Order: sequence, then structure tokens, then C-alpha cells
Amino acid sequence: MSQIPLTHIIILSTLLFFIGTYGFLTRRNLIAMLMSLELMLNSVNINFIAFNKYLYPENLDGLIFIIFIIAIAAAEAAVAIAIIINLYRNVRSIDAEETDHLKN
Amino acid sequence: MNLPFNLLLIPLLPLLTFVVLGIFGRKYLSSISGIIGTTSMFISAVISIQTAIQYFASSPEMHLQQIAWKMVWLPFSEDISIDIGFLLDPISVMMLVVVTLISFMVHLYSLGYMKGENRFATYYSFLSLFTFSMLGLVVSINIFQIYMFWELVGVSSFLLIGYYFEKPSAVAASKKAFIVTRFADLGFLIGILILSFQAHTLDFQTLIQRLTQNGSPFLHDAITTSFMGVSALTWGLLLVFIGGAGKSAMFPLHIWLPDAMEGPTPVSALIHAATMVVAGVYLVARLFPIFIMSCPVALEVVMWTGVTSALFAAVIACTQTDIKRVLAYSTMSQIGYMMFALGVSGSGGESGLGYTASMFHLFTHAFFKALLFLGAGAVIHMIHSNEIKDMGGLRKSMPVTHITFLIACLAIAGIFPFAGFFSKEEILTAALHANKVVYGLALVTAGITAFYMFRLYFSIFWSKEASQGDHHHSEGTLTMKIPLILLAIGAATTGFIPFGEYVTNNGKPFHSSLDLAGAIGPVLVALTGIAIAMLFYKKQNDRPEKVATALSGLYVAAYRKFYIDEIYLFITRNIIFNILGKSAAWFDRTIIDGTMNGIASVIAWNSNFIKNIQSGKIQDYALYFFVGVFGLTLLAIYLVN
Amino acid sequence: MIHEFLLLMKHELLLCILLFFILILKIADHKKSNDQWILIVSGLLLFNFIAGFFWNSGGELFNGMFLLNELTIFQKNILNLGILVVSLQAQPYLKTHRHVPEFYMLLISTLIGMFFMISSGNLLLFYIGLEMATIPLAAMVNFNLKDRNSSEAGMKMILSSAFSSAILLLGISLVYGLTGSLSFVEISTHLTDTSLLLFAFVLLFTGFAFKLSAVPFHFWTADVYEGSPAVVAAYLSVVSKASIAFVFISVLYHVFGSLENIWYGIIFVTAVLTIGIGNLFAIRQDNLKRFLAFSSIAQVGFILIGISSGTQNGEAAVIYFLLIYLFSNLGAFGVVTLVSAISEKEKISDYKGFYKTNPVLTWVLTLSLFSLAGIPPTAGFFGKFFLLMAGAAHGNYLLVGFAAINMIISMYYYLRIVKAMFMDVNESPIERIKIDLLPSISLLICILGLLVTGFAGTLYSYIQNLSAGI
Amino acid sequence: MNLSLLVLVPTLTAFILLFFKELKKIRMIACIGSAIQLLLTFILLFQFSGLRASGDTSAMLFYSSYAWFPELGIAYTTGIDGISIAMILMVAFVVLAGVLVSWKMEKLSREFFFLLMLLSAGAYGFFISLDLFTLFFFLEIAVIPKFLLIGIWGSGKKEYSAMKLALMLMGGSAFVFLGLIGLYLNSSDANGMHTFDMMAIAHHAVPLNIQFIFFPFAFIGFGIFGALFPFHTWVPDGHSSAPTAASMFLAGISMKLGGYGCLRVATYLMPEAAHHYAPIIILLSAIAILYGAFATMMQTDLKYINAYSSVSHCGFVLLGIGMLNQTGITGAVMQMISHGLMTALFFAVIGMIYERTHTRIASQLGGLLKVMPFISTIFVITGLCSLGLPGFSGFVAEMTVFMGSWQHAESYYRLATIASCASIVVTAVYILNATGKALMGPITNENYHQLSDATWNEKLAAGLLLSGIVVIGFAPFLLNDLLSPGVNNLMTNIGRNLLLH
Amino acid sequence: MSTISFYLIAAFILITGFLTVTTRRLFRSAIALLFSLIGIAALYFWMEVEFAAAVQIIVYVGGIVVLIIFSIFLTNNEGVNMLQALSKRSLFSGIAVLCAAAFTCMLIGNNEWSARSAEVYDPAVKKIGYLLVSNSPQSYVLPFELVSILLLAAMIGCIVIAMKPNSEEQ
Repeated sequence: MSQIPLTHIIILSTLLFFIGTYGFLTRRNLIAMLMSLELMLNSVNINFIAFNKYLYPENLDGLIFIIFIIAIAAAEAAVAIAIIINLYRNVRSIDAEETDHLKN
Repeated sequence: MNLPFNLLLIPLLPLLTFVVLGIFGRKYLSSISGIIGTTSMFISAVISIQTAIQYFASSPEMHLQQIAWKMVWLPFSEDISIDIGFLLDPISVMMLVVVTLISFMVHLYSLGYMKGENRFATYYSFLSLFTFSMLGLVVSINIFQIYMFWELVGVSSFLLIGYYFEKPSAVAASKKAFIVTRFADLGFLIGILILSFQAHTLDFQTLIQRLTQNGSPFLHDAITTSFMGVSALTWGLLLVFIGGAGKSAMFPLHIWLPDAMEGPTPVSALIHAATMVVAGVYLVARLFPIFIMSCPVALEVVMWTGVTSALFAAVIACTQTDIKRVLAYSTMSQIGYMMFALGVSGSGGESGLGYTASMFHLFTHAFFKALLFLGAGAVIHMIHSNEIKDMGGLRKSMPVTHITFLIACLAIAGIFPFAGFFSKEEILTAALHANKVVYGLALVTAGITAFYMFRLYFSIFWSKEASQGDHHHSEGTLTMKIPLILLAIGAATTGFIPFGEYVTNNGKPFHSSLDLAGAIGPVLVALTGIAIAMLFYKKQNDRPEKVATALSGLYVAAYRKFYIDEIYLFITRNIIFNILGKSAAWFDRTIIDGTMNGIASVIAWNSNFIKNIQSGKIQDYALYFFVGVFGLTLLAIYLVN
Repeated sequence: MIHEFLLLMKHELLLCILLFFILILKIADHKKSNDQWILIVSGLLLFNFIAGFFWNSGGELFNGMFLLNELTIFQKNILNLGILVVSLQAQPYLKTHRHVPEFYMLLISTLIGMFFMISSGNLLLFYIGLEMATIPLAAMVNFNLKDRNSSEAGMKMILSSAFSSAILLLGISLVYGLTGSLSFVEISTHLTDTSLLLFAFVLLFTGFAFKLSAVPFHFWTADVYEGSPAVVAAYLSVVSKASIAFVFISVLYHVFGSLENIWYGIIFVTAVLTIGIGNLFAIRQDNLKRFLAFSSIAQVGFILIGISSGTQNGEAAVIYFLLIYLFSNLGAFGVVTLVSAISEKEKISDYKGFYKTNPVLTWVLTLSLFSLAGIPPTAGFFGKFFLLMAGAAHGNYLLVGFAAINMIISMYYYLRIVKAMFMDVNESPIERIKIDLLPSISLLICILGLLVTGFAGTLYSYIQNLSAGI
Repeated sequence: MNLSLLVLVPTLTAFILLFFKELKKIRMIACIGSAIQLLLTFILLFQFSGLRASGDTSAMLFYSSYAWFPELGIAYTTGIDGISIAMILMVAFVVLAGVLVSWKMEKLSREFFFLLMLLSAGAYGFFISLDLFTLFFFLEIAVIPKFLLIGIWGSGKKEYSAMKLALMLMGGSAFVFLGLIGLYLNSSDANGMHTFDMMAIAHHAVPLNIQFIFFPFAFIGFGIFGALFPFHTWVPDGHSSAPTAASMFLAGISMKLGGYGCLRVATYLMPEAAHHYAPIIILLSAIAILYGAFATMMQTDLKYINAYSSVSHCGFVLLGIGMLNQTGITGAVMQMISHGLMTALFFAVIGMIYERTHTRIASQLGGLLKVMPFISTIFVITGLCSLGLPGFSGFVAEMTVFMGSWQHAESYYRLATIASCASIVVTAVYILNATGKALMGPITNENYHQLSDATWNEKLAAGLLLSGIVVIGFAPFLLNDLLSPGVNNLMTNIGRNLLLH
Repeated sequence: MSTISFYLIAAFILITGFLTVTTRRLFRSAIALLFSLIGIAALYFWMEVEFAAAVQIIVYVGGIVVLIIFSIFLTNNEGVNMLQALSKRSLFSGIAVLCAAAFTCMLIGNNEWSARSAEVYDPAVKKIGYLLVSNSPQSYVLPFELVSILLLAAMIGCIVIAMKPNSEEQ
């Protein structure tokens, strides 16, 4: 492992983060946007673990943090999906370009 | 001498009358308001005459200025303040007499003349207001006091001219009178400011002292400070004179006076003949020491203005057909006499004859001109018209008016032994000593004066032989006749008062002897004028038309008052209203308002312009968010370096 | 230990008890009518609010993870008051709703999250508190289940806040990576000004800015306010915003105090944008809730100006302002809630001639708007004055001048509503609205608050003493 | 006497009003409240004169100060000198007259009188404040009631005017605010803390560079209230759209807040900057005087005439202040008082005419002197006062300003003075035009024959204001004696700072 | 070996992640996400943080992705392609994301990471458990309890929103 610089791991996570961002910015389906968000959150998790392990191994702050992130992400995703389903019931569409009744 | 209280009654009685009649007159005192006004005026007049006698009798060898009463009215700074006071000196005492006397006559006359008017009480209250203001003006101890009362007489004149407010022409005339004099007052005001700045005082005595004494630093300063090549002192005096010229209807600020005849005739007699219009002369006389000692240039301007106005008005008077307008122009002409008399005057003794003559003429003129107006009023009262063509042959139906009018005409024409002869003679003498050109012009004017006055006289009382039955009205009530008679006595006799004993520019009496040889010429000129008038107007004939056609250019120009009104109209309507007024209003609505509204619309436009960034699409929002994050990061990094 | 634990977490524990009490009651008894529910919960919240003033002490728990001092107690009391008022105002809306207990449970859980957020001494607790203050709110935004706008608003809220929290998390992870700790105290001792740390700071900053709705992170605000039930919008705009502002100040001053010259610049730019954009959008709105959203964005700009000062006065002014803002905005939203619950009219043009039919409500709304606009004698005047005064203390008159000019624009749009209510004629104005007891109490609280708070110099002194500045 | 009573009485009156519904009771209460207020101001005046006569020479009498926001250097400090008491007296007259002319305000009467009282409370507070914060507070209090008064009870394009007025005045207060903040941040009291206390700020001269920056803000800010050219554009629209009482309050009170602020805050606290900027002030005010007069000439609506003439007349206030000498400033204060009373009376009369004829266009009226002699007479008198006739207050004030401005010998000042003097002619033109068209001439409209003259309340209102005008006009020394210690005190500051220059 | 496996895992994560955000079939996208998440779990394994990997698998793979797939079924007829993103949006987003990524990578690359201590990282489950639920001052019991309330609230929210109103007539 020691051959792999920390920077590479962080860059991996950063790339993943921006892939997720790109997805969030361009996917037309709301659920697909949610999936992109999961990617972003996961990339942050990688960061935490990597920092924790390689820089600050004396405690488990990073690890604990990602447990909470995962839990919260689950809650968030659940609520989001509930809302999206409700929206689907009301609009019969979950296209991101069509949900723009509220504007200007 | 008198208690100040007694003196103060002179102006305060009219003031009181004004207040009482103004507030309660209309409702409660309508019927007796005339009597109240006349009574109070009578008391005032009596006190004035008594004051005059006491004043001149107290120290016959030297008539000093006395301040009978004064108070600080409005202090501006330590040395400059408006004081209100009661000044006694020869001219103010003389004016007191003139004003109260004529005013009393007019009050009395109006009892009959204005009888049955709707706003009888208002009329009397205005008359009282005017009298009060005029009295305040003449007893001023302070140049600002004079300015204040100056404005007040202006406004009472305005109110009285506009008395028949339902007549549009009266409204217009009152407006014109006020605005034109107001314009002149602007000059007066600035003149006061200049003088007060130079002399550090507004008080007449101090002002005169500081601006005449040799070696006074104020005088030095006032002469050396100059603006556009003219010294501050000259500027100040000339501007003050503009005020005087406006009030006294001197050319070219005279245009309001003929129109002012829209007022009731007694008012014309009081204000626009005897008293208010001579305020300008009085003002110059008041400041005469400064003019003569420190600023002869300004005095020369006074002289030329006076003589021009005298001739100019006389010429116009020959062509007018409205009798009151003829009298108005004649007034203007006579005031021109007084003005140039001041202008040709020197200082002290014989050389101060012009000053004395001017005041003398002012005094006598008050009587005969008031008489003329009241007589004309009687005629108008009977005929219900102002036009000469509606009159003629009235000498039988109104004998009192006829005789008194004739006396007045003789007086104004300067025929011995009537009052006008003496005063005019003194003026001409003074002019002869000072300036031959002026003398010549004055002489011509005297002739024209005699002509147009007798033109009037003959047209009214002779001309066509109207039948008795044409006029059912009587000549007027007793209250109208009494003033005519009294004034006629005055016009006939006041010439014999040795004026030099009382009124001189330095307070020292001198004996002026009548130069009979010199008097022959003017009298002859006047007689010629009368003769021509008799020739033209004693009987109806076509000679006037012939002359008018022969001199058509001059005649039309004179008839049209030399187009001065039109010039004014052009200036006010086109320049003041259309250019200045309209552009100011336009600028305000378009530019200033427009800017404010423009700011509002720019903001609204911006608001509309950016509305699309809030597109309602969540991915747009996220993109802005994302870009914002990195924008702020760059900013932060920039800030750190 | 346990005694201290109970004492220090009194506010949070009370709310938790309340939450579970409702839950149990809901499970145990199906038969309660909506009015009963509302009355019970409001009564409990009132008790909770009063209890907030007693048995207070300061201290910390779990190694500094949870902090409590007089200032945070005061802030929590403000929020308690806010939730009480909101709960009272919810009555006309909830009267006919099918999920009253759930509404209150969600409401209370968000407040618990905010309390923990305020007391957090640690990024983890802060993050959880933040999420807890957000996720249930998204559900509440969608509480008009059949309304597509409500769903759309909920969707926008949850997705944007998830996006924002992802970015915030990236920031937190980088901060953790650069400083090695999640505790605020330790972070502040390990701060450097490397570019990556600045980046991390900005990421953190955007997390706050998003919740505060500062431009350009504000876009969700208007859509969400418009779509959500008025009472939720009120809660969002006042309680949620105030809580995040409290935390923002303390994090900015006490954790990132050493980076002051950097965040000053950032806040400067953000504040200018926020005020300007907020005003420009507020001018053109017709929907009252959407209008209030933009006006509250503009208000945030003013708060940012106050925050930018970094002084004790600045901190005090912001807290003072937020208290006043609570009264003013809840007053305005209270009327909007009432009207929209009863007549379903939310447009400004619908409010034309409002004064004819509902003079009392008009005055309440007018006074609230005046307070928002900063017109004396309402408290908003004092609040804004002090904020701008604090902002100028930095010597930066430009910012204050910009804000002052913008106050004129804001005046326009507030007065526009006043004009509609008082001056415009309307054929069919909103009918006369009968105000129930609970909403009228809430409106009374707001009006009294916004009339009295400004004159209470002692209150300001109290806040001032609690504040510290950087 | 406690000065806070002056604020308390109208405020209490306003709140008592809220408990009544019938117009009769409401107007009675409002009237009694304002009458009590007028009485109070007279008591205050007598106590004040008594103190002055007994040799109390301190700058501010009835001084009291309560800490309000001590951490911020804000205190509720009140005190009066001759200038403020004169202003207060004027306001009390205008308020009572305003209530009296609104006797038949049927529409939302409770709210109407409530707002009137609130506005007056703001004005009283403004004039007694010695603390900049308090002063600003009261200044702003006086703005919004105007918006509502115009917008709800006004006529014509009332909404536009109300909004314009509110926004411009708010703009003014935004400027004032910046000026105050600048002063505050560069002030220090005895303990070295920042303070809003005017006396303390005046005592420790504000640094020059700060003055140069913030004087324009403060002056323009207050100047907008006082119709400073070119920020006067709210004046015509606002005045003409407002209901009668509101017009009276606007012209009689609000515009005076501006003038007073320019004097007491901007000029007094930043004298060097005032000297520095004086030429600009003088230029602007001379323009306002002449330009306002010319613009008035073209107006046909009586209210517009009066509103534009207010622009012109208020120019004298700023001109007097800009002259920075004792006479000029005294004149400015006199002009404020005179103009307040006079314009209020003018608007009252126009309101009476409008109420009866339902038009304000001068040319559509005519011959009113015959059918309503009282109202018309008052109109004429007010007009004469407006054109500066001796015997009325306008003359006194304008002449004092002229005297003051003529004390500067530089030709720039001279030119400005002459231009301003010229306005007296233009004023005469438009006043006489309006009078001639509206009151004189034949009666054009047959319906006018049935019109009634003033009722007792209108007569009382007119009499009240007229008495003020005439008393000042006849006995200006009374006013001058009242003002001069205060002006002297202001001048010492300006003089002292001149030496530093 | 370890190095190569890291890059392999990294490539796998990125590729599947990229597929997640680009494929136009929603279901396929979900599967790609699933693989990406598994890849991340593998990365945790690679880093010897087994607990994290386990949680990742259980919660994400077992929970969230399943939830997502369910919701896809609920809201979409499987097999219908997702509409293509607006080209303008793709372009601007692409540019922004690329720039941002480059910028961030540059920042990260320029940063010097320094370990604070040389202790061995020991993510033992027992230790984690102790940290999470003990009442010691260092423990994370407070957030732990808090999250439980959050989950409760989220659950309530989900039920209220997603539950079909069973009795319309009420």
C-alpha cells in the first residue's frame, strides 16, 4: 500500500465526486440524479477513510463519520424517493426538465 | 412738543379703522363704515395740521429732524436693524398734511360716490389701510421701514384698483400695477442691500451722515468699490431710484398707471394722483443729501428721467380719449416735473431752489390733481362713461364741478394766481439755472399741459350743447361737492404759501422771490396752449381730425402710448412665460421627474432582465451553486495572495 | 454526570420527550380531533418555551462535542418561541389536514436537530444536526400531498440540500484531512492558509450559505417557499434560517476567526449579491409567499453585513435582528397562512382591498412589512440600523451605502403590498376571515414583539453581554 | 416641564382614538389632543422664556438624557433651544389647524386622525432630539404616515405620488443614515466611546476629511426632505395628491424636518465642510428659488402652484443656511416657521375651495370672492404673505435671508442673492395670476352661486394659522429674540471651527 | 500487487461511476451504481477497513440501491430510455465540472499531506462499538442517538408522503 500516495486516493475520490456532480447536473430523471448524489457522498466517504487511515490513525473519527454519513444518506434517499414518488403521482413524470412550475 | 402718543394716532387711527372695518365691517358695520372711516380720517387730518403748525412754529430759523418715537423692529446684526419710528422733518410733516388732508377729502367724497356699493365697508377699510401705509411711509426713519410701507401702499393700491373684481379689466390692471411696481421694488431692495452694506446701517440719519461726510471711511469705500465701472454708491442710489421710478410711474415703468384708472375714481384721486405716486419723489428727496453730496451722476439720471417722462406723458395725454387716462398721463407728466426739479437742484439756499420747488409742486399738485380726479369722478358718476365723446356741454348741469374743474385746470396750466403757477415757476427757474435743454423741454411740456388740460375741460363742459333733459341725475350729494369746493380753494390759494420758509433741503429757511420777468414766458406758453385748445374743442369742429391726420404717424404712436405696453407684453409673454416659465416647467416634468421615474424603470427592467436565471429547473440551480463555489474559492485564493 | 447531562441538554431532552409523547399518543389514541392535537401540542410547546428559561447552566459534554452557554441558551429560547408561534399559526392550515401529529413530530425533530447544531462543538454533530434540520423539513414542504407545487418544492428542497450537503461533506472531509480533527477547537488551532484549506473553507461556507439562502446559493428558496404550505415556509424562513445564522456566526468567529480577512471578502461579495438579487427579484413577484422568500433573501444580505463586522456589536446586532426578524416575518406569514388556508388566495393582487374586509389582519401584515422594511417605530428599524452600524464599523462604508440604497428598493416592494391592501380597489376582495384563538395569540405575540423589542435597550444590552465577537 | 410630554401627548391621543368609531368623537378627541399639545407648547414657551430671562444661558434647556442602548452610545437625549421651540410651536399650530380642517373626514376617520397624530408625534420628537439616533428615529416615523395619508385619502394620481414621496424621502433618510453613521464612527464622548450625542460630537470637532465625505450625505439627505434642487420632485406630486391636512403637514412639518436637519445636523456638526460646500449649496438653492418660481408660473392647479412655490420658498431656507452667518441662519429658521404656517394655511384654503367646487384648476374657478368672501380673503392674504408682503411673516423671513446673504461681498454670493431677490417678482406674478383667475372676475360656473362660505372650524383653523403669520409679521423682534441665543450658539461652533481652518 | 489492485479498483469505480451518470437506461444505470458501490467497498477492503466495507455493502448495496431500483420500477416503465440531456446543459455542466475537477486536483496535488502520528490504524469492530455506544466522554453516543431520531423522523416523513391515502372518502 505504501507505494500508493495518498494523493492518488484523494484524486480518485475527487474524480468520482465530479462524475457524480456531472450526473447530478445533467441527468434528466430525478432518480438518476439521486443516484449521482450517492456517488458524490461515496467519494466523500473514501476521503474520510483515506485521511483517517493514512494521516490520523490515532483515532477513528473518519470511520465513525462515514457511518453517520451512510445512515443519513439512507434517510435522505428514503425521503427523497418518497417525495419523488409523490411527485410522480401528481405529475406523472419525474423528468427534471418538466418540474419547473415554480420559477421566475 | 407733542406727546408721541398724539403723533402716533395719525397713522394708528387709519390702521384701527382698517382692522375694525376689515373684520367686522362687512357683517355688522356696513352702513356706518363710511362715517367711521371719514371721522377717523378727520381726526388724523386735524392732528397732522396741528403737528405741522407746531413743528414749523417751534424753531422757525432751523427745521431740524426729530425722531418722535422709535423702536427696534427686527435686528439683523449689531449695527443693522429695521427700526420703526416716527420722523419729523419738513418734508415728512408736509406729506403728513397732504396725505391726511387729501385722504379725508376722498373719504368724504366717497360717502356719496360709493354709496350703495356692495362692499362699501371693504372699500373704506382698504382706503384706511392705504392711508395708514402712506403715513407710515412718509414718517419712516429707516430705509427698510420705507421699503415696508412702500410694499404696503403697493398692495393697498392693488386691492383698490381691483376693487371691482368682477371686471376682468380691473383684475388685469391691478395685477399689472402690482407686478410692475414690484419689479421696480426689486431694484429698490437691492439698492437698499447695497447701501446698507456700504454704510453698515439702515437708519436714514446715520446712512446720510456716513455717506456724505467728507473723509468718512464708508463713503470712501462706497465710491471706490465698483462694479462694471460704476461705483457701489451709484449703483445703490440708481437701484433705489428705480424703485422710486416704478412707484412714481416714470418712463419706462409708467405703464401701470393709466391702467390703474380701472379703480374707483376717488381712489385714483387719492392714490394715483395725490399721494402714492409721489412716493418716488419723496424717496429721492429723502435721500437727496447723498445724491447731491456724493453722487451727482445719479442725480443727473433722475433729472433726465424726470424730464423725459414729463414730455412723453404730456404728448400721450393729448391723444387719449378716456378722461381718467388723460389725467393719469398728466399726473405722470407732473411727477416728471417734480423729479427733474430735484435733479436740477443744488444744495442749500438759492441753489437748493429745485428741491424746494419740487416739494412745493408736490404739495400744490396734490390739491389740483385730486380736484381734477374728483371732478372727473363727478362727471363719470353722472354720465356713467369715461369717454370724452360721451360728454360735452355739462357746464350747466353741473355748475360746481364746472367751476372747480376750471380752477384746477388753470392751476395745472400754471396761470397766475393759481397754485400751479408758483410751484411751476420755481421749478422752471431752477431748471433755467441748471440746464438750458431741460428748461426748454419743460417749457414745451408746460404748453402741452395747458393744451391737453383745456382740451379736456372744453370737451367736457363745452363742445356740444347738450340739452338739460339728457341727464336726470343730479350733480351729486353734498358730501361730494364739499371736497370739490375745499380742494378748489386749496388749488387756488396754496401757491401763496412761502414754501422756502418751511421746506428746504438743509432745513434752513430761505426767501425765494418770484422772478416776474422770467414768469412771463411760461405763462405765455400756457396761454397759447389754452388758446389752441379753445380753438379746437370749444365748439365741435373738424380741426382736431385734420391735425390728427396731418400728424398721423405721431398721433397714432402717441395714441398707442408709443407701443410701450406692447413691448412689455412681448417681453413678459414670450420671454418670461414662454421661454423661462415653460422651459422650467418642462425641465421639471421631463428631466427631473423623468430621471426619477427612469431610475425606477431601469430597476424594473433589470428585474425583468434577470428573471430567467430563476428558471425553475433544479439542475440550473445546482450549476449556479457549483460555479458559485468555485468563484468564491478563486476569490478567497486571490484575497490571500 | 447524569444530572449534569440532564441539565445541559434540557432543551433537547424536553423536545425529545415531547416528540415521543406525541408518537405514543398517536399510536395509542386515534380518535383525537385535529383541534385537540393542536391545542395539546401548542400547550406543550408553550410549556417547553417557558421551561427554557429555568434551570439553566453552562458547560460541555462528550469532550466538547456538545457545548452550552448562556448565548446558546438564549438562541434556543428564541427558536423555542419561533416554533411556538409557528405551531399556533399552523392551526388554520392543520385544522383540515390528515396528518397533524406527524406534522408536529417532524417539526419538533427539526428543532431538535437545530438545537444540536447550535450546541455542536464538533463537525460531526453539526452535520447531523444540519441534516436533521433539513430532511424532515423537506417532508413537511411536501405536506400538501395532492398539490403538485408542493411536491415539486419538496423535491427541489431535498435534492438541492442533498447536493449542498454533499459539497459540505467534501469540505468537511478536506478540513478533516488538513487539520486532523473534527472538533472546532482543534480545527481552529490547526488552521493554515493553504489554497486547499481555503477551498475546504469555501465548501463549508457554501453549506451555510445554502441554508441561509445567500446568493448564488439561494435558488431553491423561492421555489420551495412558494410551493410549500405557508406555515412551513414561515418555519423555513425564520426558525431554520435563524438557527443556521447562529451557528454560522459562532463557526465563523470562533473557528475561522483567524481567516477573517478572507471571509470578510467572501461575505462582502455574497452580501452585495444577496441584497441586490433578492431585491430585484422581490420587485417583480406577485405570489406573496414567493415575494416573502425574496424579501427574506434580501434580509439575509443585511444579516451578512452584520456578520461581516466580526465585532461584538456585530454579533449582538445579528442576534438582535434575528429575534426581530422572527416577529416580523412570522407576523407576515401568519396572515398569509390564515388567508391561504381559508381562501386559498396567495397573490398580492388578491390582497387588493384587503383593508375593507379585514382591517385587523391588514394592520398586522402592514406592521410586519414595515418592520421588515425597517420603518420605525417597529423593531425592524432598530435591527437594521444596528446591523448596518456594525457593518460600517469595519470602515467599509461602501457596503453599508449599497445596503442603504437597496433599502429604498425594498421599501418600494413592501409598500406595494401596503398599497394593494389599503389603496387599490377590488371587485371581489378576500372575504372576511374569522380568526381563531390560537392564530390570534400568535399574531398578538408577533405584533407585541415587533413593537416592543426595538425599544428594549436592556434586551440589547443582554445580548451584547453574551456576544463576544471574534 | 418634561419634553417627552410633547411626544407622549400625540401618541396617547393616537392610541385613544383607536377605541372609538364615530367621527364625532374621534375628531373631538383629536382636536382636544392637539389643543392640549398647543397649550403645552405655550407653557413650554413661557417656561423657556422665563428661564432665559432669569439668565440661564446654557445652550439647551430642559435637557435630559436617558441611556437607551448604552453599548452603542445611543441615548434618549432631549433638550430645546429657541430654534427648536419655535419649530415646535409652529408644528403645534399646524397640527391643530390640520385637525380642524379635516372635520368632515368621513372615510376611515379613525385611521386618518391616528396617522395625523402619529406624524405629529414624529415631528415633535424630531425637534426635541439631541441624539442623532433618536432624531433619525423620529425623522423616519414621520415618513410612512404620509404615504398612507396620500395613498388612501388623496386625490388624482395618489398612488404614484404616495410611492414617489415615500421612496424619495426614504432615499433621503438613507443618505442621512450614511451621514450619521459617518459621524458616529468618528465621534467620541467623554469616555472615548462612539456616541450619537450631538452636543458631544459638536464638542469634539469631527476630523476634516470625514466631514468632507459625510457632509454631502447628511445635507443631501435632509435636503431631500427640504426640497433641495434637484431632489424636489416629490414635492409637487406629493402635495397635490395629498388630502388637505396631509398637504398641510407635508409642507408645514415634513419639509421643515429637512431644513432643521440641514442646519442642526449637517451644518452644525460639520461646519468646515459646510464652508467648503457652501457655494454648491448656494447655487442649488438659488436655482431652486428661481426655477421653482418659474415652474410655478406655468401651473394651473392651485395645489401644484402652492407646491412648486414651496420649492421656491424652501430654497430660501437652504440659501440662508448656506450663507453660514448669523443673519442668514436666523432668516432660514424664520423662513421655515413662516413657510410652515403660510403654506399650511394656503393648503387649508385650497382644500376648502376644492371641497366645495371639486376642482382646483384656477381657470375653472372664478369669482369666488363673491360667493365665499371669507375663504377668498384668506386666500388673498396667504398669497400676499407668500409674495413677501410686510406685515406678514414671509417678508420678515425673506428679508432676513437677503440681509444675511448680502453680508458676503464676493460676487458669486451677490449674484445668487440678486437672483433670489428676483424671485419676489416672479412670485408676485404667479400669486396674482392665481388669485385673479380663481377668485376674481365674473363667476363662470352657475353652480357656484350656491356654495357656502367657511364653517366655524375652518375659520378657526385659518384664524389660528393666520394669527401666527401676523404676529410674526408685526412683531418679528419676538421671534428674533427667541431665536438669537440658539443661533448664536450654533454660530460659536461654526466660528470656532473656522479658526481651525 | 497491492498497487495494481488499487488502480484496478479505482478504474472500476470510475468506469462504473461514469456509466451510472451516462447510460440512458435507468435500470442499467442503477446496476452500474451498484457495481460502483461494490467497487468502493472493495476499496475499503483494500484499505483494510473491513467494517466500513461491510457497512457499505449492507446499507448501500443492500438498502439504498434496492430502494432506488424499487422506485425506478414504481415510476418508470422499465425499458423506456431516459431522454437525452439538453445539449446546452451537458456542455456547460461538462465544462464546469472539468474545470472544477482540474482545479481541485491541482489543489490536492499541490498540497503536502503530513501524517500527525505514526500509530497503527486499528478499526476493530469492538473499538468502533465502544466508541459509538459507550458513555465515555470520547464516545459518539450522542450523535448515534440523534441519528436514531433522524431516522425516526425520516420514516414518519416517508410514511406520510409515500403512503397512498387508503380511504379517499375521508
